[in-house]
Amino acid sequence: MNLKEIKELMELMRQMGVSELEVERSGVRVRIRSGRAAGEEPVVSVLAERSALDVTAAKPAAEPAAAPAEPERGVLVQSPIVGTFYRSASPDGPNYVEVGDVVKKGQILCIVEAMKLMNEIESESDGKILEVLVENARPVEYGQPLFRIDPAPA
Amino acid sequence: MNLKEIKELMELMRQMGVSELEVERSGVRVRIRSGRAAGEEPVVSVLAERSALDVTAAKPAAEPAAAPAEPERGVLVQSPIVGTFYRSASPDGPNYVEVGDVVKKGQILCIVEAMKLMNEIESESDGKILEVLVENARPVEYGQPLFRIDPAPA
Amino acid sequence: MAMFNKILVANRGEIALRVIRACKELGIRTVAIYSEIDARALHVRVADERVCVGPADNALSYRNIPNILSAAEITGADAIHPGYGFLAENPHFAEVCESVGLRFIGPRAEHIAMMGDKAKAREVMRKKSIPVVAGSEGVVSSEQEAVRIAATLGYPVMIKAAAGGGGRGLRVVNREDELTKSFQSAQAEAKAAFGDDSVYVEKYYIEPRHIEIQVMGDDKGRVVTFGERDCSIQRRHQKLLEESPSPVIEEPVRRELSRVATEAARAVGYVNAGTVEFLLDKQSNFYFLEMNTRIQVEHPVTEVVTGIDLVKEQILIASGRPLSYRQHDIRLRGCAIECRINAECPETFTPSPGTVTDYVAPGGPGIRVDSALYPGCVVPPHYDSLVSKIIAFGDTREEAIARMQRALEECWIEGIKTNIPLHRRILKDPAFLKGRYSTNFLEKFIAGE
Amino acid sequence: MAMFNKILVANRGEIALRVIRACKELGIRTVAIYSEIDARALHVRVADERVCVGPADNALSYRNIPNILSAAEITGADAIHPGYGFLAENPHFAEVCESVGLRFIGPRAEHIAMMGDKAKAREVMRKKSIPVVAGSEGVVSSEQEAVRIAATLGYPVMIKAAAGGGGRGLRVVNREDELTKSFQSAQAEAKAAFGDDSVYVEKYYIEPRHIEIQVMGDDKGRVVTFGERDCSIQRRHQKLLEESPSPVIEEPVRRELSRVATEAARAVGYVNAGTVEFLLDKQSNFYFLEMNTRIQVEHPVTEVVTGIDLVKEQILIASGRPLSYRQHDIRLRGCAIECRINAECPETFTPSPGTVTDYVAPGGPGIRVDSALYPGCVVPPHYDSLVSKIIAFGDTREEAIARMQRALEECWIEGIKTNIPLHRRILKDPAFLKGRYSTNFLEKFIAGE
Repeated sequence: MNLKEIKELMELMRQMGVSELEVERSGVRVRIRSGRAAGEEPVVSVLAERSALDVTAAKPAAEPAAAPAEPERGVLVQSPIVGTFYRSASPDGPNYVEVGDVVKKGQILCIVEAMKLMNEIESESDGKILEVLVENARPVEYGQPLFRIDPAPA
Repeated sequence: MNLKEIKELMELMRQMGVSELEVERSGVRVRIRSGRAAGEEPVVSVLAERSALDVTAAKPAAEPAAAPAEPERGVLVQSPIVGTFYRSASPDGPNYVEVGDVVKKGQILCIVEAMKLMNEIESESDGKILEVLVENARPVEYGQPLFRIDPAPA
Repeated sequence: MAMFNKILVANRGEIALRVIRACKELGIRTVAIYSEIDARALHVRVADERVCVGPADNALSYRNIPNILSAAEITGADAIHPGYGFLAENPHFAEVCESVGLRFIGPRAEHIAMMGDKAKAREVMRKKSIPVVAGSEGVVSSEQEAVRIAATLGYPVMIKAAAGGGGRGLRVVNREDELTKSFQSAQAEAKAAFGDDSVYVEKYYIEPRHIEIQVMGDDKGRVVTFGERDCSIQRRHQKLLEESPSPVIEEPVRRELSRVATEAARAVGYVNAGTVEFLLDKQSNFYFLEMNTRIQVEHPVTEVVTGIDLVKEQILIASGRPLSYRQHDIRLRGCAIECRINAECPETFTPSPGTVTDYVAPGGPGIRVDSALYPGCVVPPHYDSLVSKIIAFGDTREEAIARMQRALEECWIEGIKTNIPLHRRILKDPAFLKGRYSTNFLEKFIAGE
Repeated sequence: MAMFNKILVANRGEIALRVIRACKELGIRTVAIYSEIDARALHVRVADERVCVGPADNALSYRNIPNILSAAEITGADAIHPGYGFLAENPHFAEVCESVGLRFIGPRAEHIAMMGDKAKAREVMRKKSIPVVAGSEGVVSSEQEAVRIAATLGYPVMIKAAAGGGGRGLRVVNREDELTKSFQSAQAEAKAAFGDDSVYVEKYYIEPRHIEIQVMGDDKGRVVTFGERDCSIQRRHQKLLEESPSPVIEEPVRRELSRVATEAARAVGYVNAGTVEFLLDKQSNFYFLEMNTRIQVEHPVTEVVTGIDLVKEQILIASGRPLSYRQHDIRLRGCAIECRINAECPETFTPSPGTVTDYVAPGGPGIRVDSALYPGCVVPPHYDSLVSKIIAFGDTREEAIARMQRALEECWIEGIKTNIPLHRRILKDPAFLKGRYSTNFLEKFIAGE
């Protein structure tokens, strides 16, 4: 739950004439109640989202896998291991896949290098590459989304 | 439960004229209440209501003055000082007032003894005694309600 | 006198909580008093009993003597602990408590009165041959008189506006031949600024440190000191950060300060906790400033390095017990620093009252937290802005500083502004890290010099 | 080896936070690892960097060696602190870390392996003439053999089911003429309960105490001990409350324990932190039980009474520095008690995971809190139920106990059940208050005896 989402919720509440909204998701609970006076700012209390601690912490090596952005469509291919993401078999070689490519189940999408071992990540289904979510040669953590794939391409 | 779904829920509520909705699904809980229902009670945040600490503490000498019971009608006569409440001038004497008595502004209602001094508490208006809120010879704190008075008796 | 059964704590905030904790550890029941706005305050919640004594205005509640004494009466308390501030240094209150049979946990009324009169206190000390901050005794009306006094004090001296403040009407004079000119301009500036040209002359101490000695006396005439605190980090005479031991005091000076403070307390037959404050100059000469007749805000740094609970000792002494310690039992171990966390803007120092929506205290090794905060608590605008004290201790000063930095980073207070960012900056300052700072430090630091 | 730039903390909960705090105080950057369910855990939030290493199941996350090493690799960490539990006593992990150029902050793999084999460890100690808990070396197949072994051990002895647990198949034998009957019934009960009638014979120590000595060795061959901890308050071999010093150990015994523990560590060339555990009988004889090759849960009580930060010392030693202290620098001051706060029902001991809706830590003088709790945090059902440690210290044992009672009263955790009520009861028990307790104490206490 980030600021943008809360803002959108407020917008929605205003449009719909909703006076109170409470959302709880994996430890985050947001309650919004619109003021009775017209034009009054709604009260937002973020009870568990501890932005303060996030401020004191440095930027993570990668976005925490537990809170990926909700995909608009398609399914995510997530990293099954921790390591370094490579789009090609060698620095000079061609990328395994590009956006728009149609892939087959079992086709190699990328490599995640861990402990000097090249782990080939295969597609779990037929589909079409909608998005590549990690830049080449960047570290990835467990569960981090790597690709967005449309499993039923038009 | 994502934004889109919440939006849909709100849409539905508006269409159906539903004023309150609570949904819980696999760790996600959403409560929506529309502002149009009449006679609605505001939801009070209990963030600060620390019943736990109250549990560890012993019973107070008197109910905290800050949270007196809301009177149904009439006005409260509160103790202006800390001390001991007496309904009569002497142990054998008659009570200054009884429930149902009609009193005049300036009439003595009781005594609050503090530092061996007898402080006479007078009525601030004409009225009728609806209730005596403290027992004789009990300690009272600042602001503690002593009497409930109907300032405009029928 | 037997040990107390029930103590009324005539204060609020962290110090009320501190006293209640000491009582709990001694098995003594507690009565909290509170103003209407403090009905949900932590000290009210953790006490065994509680009595509302008035509205938010402290003159009508926390300093309302009749209501506080009545609260003690109706709850059957047999002693009152005043904390610091409010009625703590009111000799009349101490006297009235004793006259109605309530033990006042603090020094005798006569000592509170004596030390409350700063001129009187200095006179008492001077008679005991204790070095006192030097200056004219009152207004200096002529240049001739100023020259004579300055010669006695030794240069440099300060010419200060009697009505003054904020540095206006203040002149530092290094040599006699500068005096006439400075005297006249100080008078003129004082006249312009305050409509009063009265000035006085004081010895000017160059970059002095504020050093204080914790003392404790019992009614058997024994006095023990508990090492020093360095409270030189101040803004407008408000201490902000204190440490014990002082990074600049060597063992011989410590012993001498301890001896003098003991003498000062013993001279008047002082009982219970007190603090003897000194100015320390660059040559490690020290001068009596004043004596505070209460437990101080910064007492925890002393507790941490000595391992002794001063508030419990206050209570024990007030009950008639002799001091639990002799001077040779008092041994300092490691270093402790206290940061006062104030609800205020760290840049402008304007108060920041409000509701604390979120609060997580720092923890782990070497961290003590004395705080009345909890998630959802209210910091009212009516009282002192001090909301929390973080005390860090370590084997060395470096370790204590590293722990404090770490604790300030962990500490999370939402809903009000605090001076934590200022503390974090001070703790990174090279001069502070070397222990090289005087009472001038903070004003210059804030000004960015 | 130069000081580390970045340490990966291969753990979660309060111990991960403890290590991160030590790193921050040393100016070393930190990498937290976490499982998916711990994404919002406090250790993840306070670390400089964080890497998800797997799902909630700890075999796939906190014990997933390839992912943890990869996390160290992608973040550029140069050392790994394992905390306690998970991989802390896995010699393979220690070995692999070193083989890929990561310093393992702990003892050498060979010592982890040696001490992990309890029979081997006892054999090593026996060879060094260190008294070891006595017993048969393996299964005893006949009554004749049992009689012979019992005669060597001296009565009373215990006959224990090899497959046993929970007291079933266990017989205490006071005299030789009881042995045959007890041996047969123990075998029968073992057979009925576990389907296996293997039994073995051990010396029975009457109401022993669990005493352990904290040791630390550096790679220059120096060893220092840090006093003892009394961990006799246990339930099913899970320690619940620990204190230092032990209320029953006199100075000569302390010195002797320290000497023996030093010898044990020196015998094997032990490096980094370790704990030598002993059984202490009523005559103050002690017997080597085992050696733990990690930082212990209860290390804070030692830190508090010695004033030394053991985790920072672990890091310094791992970086190649010599011990910062010599034996004569180690002086105990006051008394410390630790209560382990578990997320569990205080009566049935069933775990109580959930969301902590409200949390206020205790504070004030003499209280240290090592906790990963914050308001809104989740206690997952997948891991150990330890959620917080409260450490109380005081000038005397009585003061430490009073402070712990007061702190447990203050501590407020809502949303999950904890064993705080059990601790509060233990701290009021007359036998506990007198320091008269053994490893049998808690089972009897819970049973209401």
